[in-house]
Amino acid sequence: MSETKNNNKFENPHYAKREVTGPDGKQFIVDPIKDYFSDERPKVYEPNSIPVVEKFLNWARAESLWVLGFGTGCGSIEIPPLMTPRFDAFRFGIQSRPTPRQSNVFIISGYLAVKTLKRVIRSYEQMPSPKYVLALGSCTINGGMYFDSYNTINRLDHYIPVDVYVAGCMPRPEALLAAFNRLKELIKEGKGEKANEYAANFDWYKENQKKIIKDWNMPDYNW
Amino acid sequence: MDFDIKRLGFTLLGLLIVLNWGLLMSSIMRKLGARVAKRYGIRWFQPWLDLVKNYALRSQISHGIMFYLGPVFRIGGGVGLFLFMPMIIGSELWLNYSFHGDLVLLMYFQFFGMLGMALGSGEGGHPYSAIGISRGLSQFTTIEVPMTLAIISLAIQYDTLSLIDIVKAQQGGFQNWTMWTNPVATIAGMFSLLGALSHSPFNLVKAPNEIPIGPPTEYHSTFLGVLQTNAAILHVVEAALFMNLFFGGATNWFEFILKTFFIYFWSVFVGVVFPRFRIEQSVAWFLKIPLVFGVLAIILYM
Amino acid sequence: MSLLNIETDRSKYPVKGEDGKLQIDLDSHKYVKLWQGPNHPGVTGNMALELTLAGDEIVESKTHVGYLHRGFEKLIERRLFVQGLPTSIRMCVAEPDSNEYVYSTCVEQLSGIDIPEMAKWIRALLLEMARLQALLRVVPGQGGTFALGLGVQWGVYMRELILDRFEELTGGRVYHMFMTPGGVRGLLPGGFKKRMEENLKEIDQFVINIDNLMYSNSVFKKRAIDVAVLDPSWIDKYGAVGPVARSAGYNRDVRKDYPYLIYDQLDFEPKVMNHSDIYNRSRIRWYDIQTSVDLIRQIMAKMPEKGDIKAETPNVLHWRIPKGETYVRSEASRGEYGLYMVTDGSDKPRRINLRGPSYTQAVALLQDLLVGANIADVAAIMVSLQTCPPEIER
Amino acid sequence: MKQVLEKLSASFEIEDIVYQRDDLTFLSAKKENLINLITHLRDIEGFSHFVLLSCVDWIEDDKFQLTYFLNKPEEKYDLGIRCMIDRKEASMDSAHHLWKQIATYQREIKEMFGVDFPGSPGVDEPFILEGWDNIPPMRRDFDTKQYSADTFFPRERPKTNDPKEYMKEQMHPGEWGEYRKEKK
Repeated sequence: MSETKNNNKFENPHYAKREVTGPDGKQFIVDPIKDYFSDERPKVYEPNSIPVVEKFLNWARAESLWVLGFGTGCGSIEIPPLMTPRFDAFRFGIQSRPTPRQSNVFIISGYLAVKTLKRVIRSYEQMPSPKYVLALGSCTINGGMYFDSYNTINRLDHYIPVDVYVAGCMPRPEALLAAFNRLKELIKEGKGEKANEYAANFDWYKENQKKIIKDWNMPDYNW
Repeated sequence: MDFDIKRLGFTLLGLLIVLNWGLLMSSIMRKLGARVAKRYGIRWFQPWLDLVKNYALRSQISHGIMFYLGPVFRIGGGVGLFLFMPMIIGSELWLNYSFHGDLVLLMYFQFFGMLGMALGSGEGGHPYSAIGISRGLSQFTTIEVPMTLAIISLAIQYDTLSLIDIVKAQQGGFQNWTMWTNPVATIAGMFSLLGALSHSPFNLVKAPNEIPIGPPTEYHSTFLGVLQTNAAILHVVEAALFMNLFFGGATNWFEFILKTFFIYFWSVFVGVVFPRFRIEQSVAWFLKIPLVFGVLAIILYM
Repeated sequence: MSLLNIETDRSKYPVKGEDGKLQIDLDSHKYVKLWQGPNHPGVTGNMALELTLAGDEIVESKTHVGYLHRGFEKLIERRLFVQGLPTSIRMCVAEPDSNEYVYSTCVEQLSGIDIPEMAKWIRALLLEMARLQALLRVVPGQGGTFALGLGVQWGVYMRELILDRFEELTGGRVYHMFMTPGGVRGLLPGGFKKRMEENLKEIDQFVINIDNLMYSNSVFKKRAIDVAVLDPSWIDKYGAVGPVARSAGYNRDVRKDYPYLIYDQLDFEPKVMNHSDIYNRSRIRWYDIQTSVDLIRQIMAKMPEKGDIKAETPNVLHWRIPKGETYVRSEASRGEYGLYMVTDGSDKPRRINLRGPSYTQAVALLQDLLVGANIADVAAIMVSLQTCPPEIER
Repeated sequence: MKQVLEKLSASFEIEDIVYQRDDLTFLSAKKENLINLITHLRDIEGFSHFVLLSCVDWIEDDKFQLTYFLNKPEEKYDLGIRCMIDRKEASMDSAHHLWKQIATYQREIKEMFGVDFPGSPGVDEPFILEGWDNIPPMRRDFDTKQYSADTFFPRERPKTNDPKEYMKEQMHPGEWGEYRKEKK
């Protein structure tokens, strides 16, 4: 049953190729898949060839982390405290952005239901490279409390590459700040290249993703 | 006007100063806002870091040629506004390319960037961009009405359309500022400044909780860097325009920085404690109070 | 098409088809399909709204949930009664203590255990603290949807103070697991009441500040008054509860109607209003903060100093409950929060089913309330109904 | 409330009345009468607030139990109405016209248990799950742990013990008699 679904991708009528009459009376053909998406595969971006420049750029990347404001799980309840007077992550160059196009850090705040994972993959792929992932809570490490649930994934690193894991249920804001500091260290050392890893092992990640997302009705790589 | 390498050099230097001052000003303003919220706030050099970071991102996706040109138009508007704006009065070097009748051009340039952005973000294809830009254009049209009336009132008062002449007429003590000689036009102008700088309650163009985040939704990496650069320049230049029109201009850089800071602070001051209007409320507001002051300013100086 | 003939009355289109559904042809360029969420800062939590717009106005809306589904009810069927507690509390992250209370009480009722007096007081204290911290987030959050971020900053800070007290009492910041089946885990630590009183004083000041910042603000009033008005007849039709029902003139408060724990010994009167728009729905929660603060003071004054905190319970590894079923409700900050538990004589529950207030308010009610609203108000309407997606899908 | 129930039991074939609490009563009704019964309760008896619609899987009896919870706000009284339906090709009359939220409950039960409610709006659309291709997950014969282990790349876990068996082994190693002998 799942195979037939996979074969006929884009069964959504909004995605179908069709002829449309415009407001001016002219007829034209709309092919949303072609118009809206690109099927290109992700690229591996080489770091800058001059080490000093790359070091400087890495420093800037590390000190200006824009977080995607996508609360995927219950860990997102600790994001407002992080951004408010008690913990005030703005001090460390951390800000939240509402659109994936402008963010660099994806906080996976807790368990991921399969339905959310699909959106997470899309959002992750839309983020510009280099991008980083912080996985919050035990449930992203091994399933945690929901290890036997039929709808939550057990290991996040099989679907998207993870830079820093934060253990706990739920991790305190202090733990999150520590994770951010660790992430900064990694980026400054030049180890924040997980986006390239994703591009290099693209097929493996896609295979894992498609194994659990049964109705895959989007292009393989969502620009 | 002959080509003058010295003038060009000083104009570019002025642009650099304005850019850095704009970035510093935005970080100071954000710190002030944070202090009201009992926070420490960002570090003072954060805007530079964000800018470098955005230019340093590796991947970028273009949705087409107009998408690419959108930020170019936007920064064209900002830099154009700067080029024809006299910065420091009394110094030949910091007058940029200001000329007689430049007020008309400046008002055009205010609108220019917005139009370019409309074309560019339209091609981005995101519905939020389209909604944001249609809001932005309709709001800016209504902002222009009181602003134009205030400027025409000044033109009648000083009998000129040259910004330099208007500033020169205000020299010789703060009692000569337009603020005192034409308070009604000043009120109309300062109200429309609130909208032009698009802080709350008039920030419905970007409105993160409604249409995140409006026109720049699809813009990222270098595109966003260009937009940020423009925002830094535009905020200072916009404040400088009002400084020149209503607050006697500046005779040195210190005065320039002080005055632009307080003019910009006015919109932040209002913005911290007011929620955002809906688009029809915002349009209605501009067509009520500031418009009345604008018309009054014309009638008084007819 | 002349300019003068522009159709302005949006109620005339789209038309309803024979099957009762709106006939919306997206290719006609009259309508725009707009998705809000799950990745959208204005949407509360992880859920999505599928909106069809005509201009700025919503003509059709659909709620999509399931992004947070973990299958709790299935998981708890696999766990012992005592193991079910830590699992069940994670059903709603905004206010986990209500989960603890309803779960523990279901287990106690079905096995016929009466908990000691002292445990009841401590439970009531925890429940009120949980209500308070949830309200401190959501009341300024209403301003936050109108870009009044200042109140949110203050509110989350005040919430931190309550979380500190939670931490002192239970050891946990968000998830406490303090009300175990049979009682509670401990007594109040020394000096707790004094520190609590200090925090409550700060919150008193915050309540006044919020009144000045939000409810007296002319722009806030312009945005909130007479927007998304809820007809009183909709309350029963859609199963709305709590502050939403009270703002429409229905005096429904579980603490008053079905006094559980020691609520019959406390003196309070829930606020009722007669016109349910965004402003009043938010305002009623502002009054609820004051009620909760007052109740915490009353509980701390009236509670006994010492006493048993735990009833005699069977060995937790061999805790079997005879066949039976029950329904227990409590008043969360969002309204009636209930749990239905069925047991079959084994050491695991047969079935539990949570009834969260958002289940009705965020799906059926929100869908119909959004029709005719402006897209600028969507976030505000969601917050005014206090939607919490995890309790819809669990 | 007892008189009301007695009156109802004559006309609607109510059985199995359990007075669980002072304000909570459970009763069973036949599948054919159920919609009439709750309509009667809503319109005549004033049970105006619909609390909950739930489903229990009694796999050993081959039945599904649907529980309709009604609340009477004036008298602060709750009524839980059980209704047993067959587990094979389970189907029930829809009650979505009575309260708006029932359509949501029915949609969820259709998805989670596979009980069909013909005529309920949107009942066939997926509600929570997306692309689900197994038996409805809330049924008792669906093994969630096995499914999770097969699907989601479980991490190697340290060895864990069943608490009951482990404690028995620790406290009473071997048979009880041997343990006592050792003590002597």
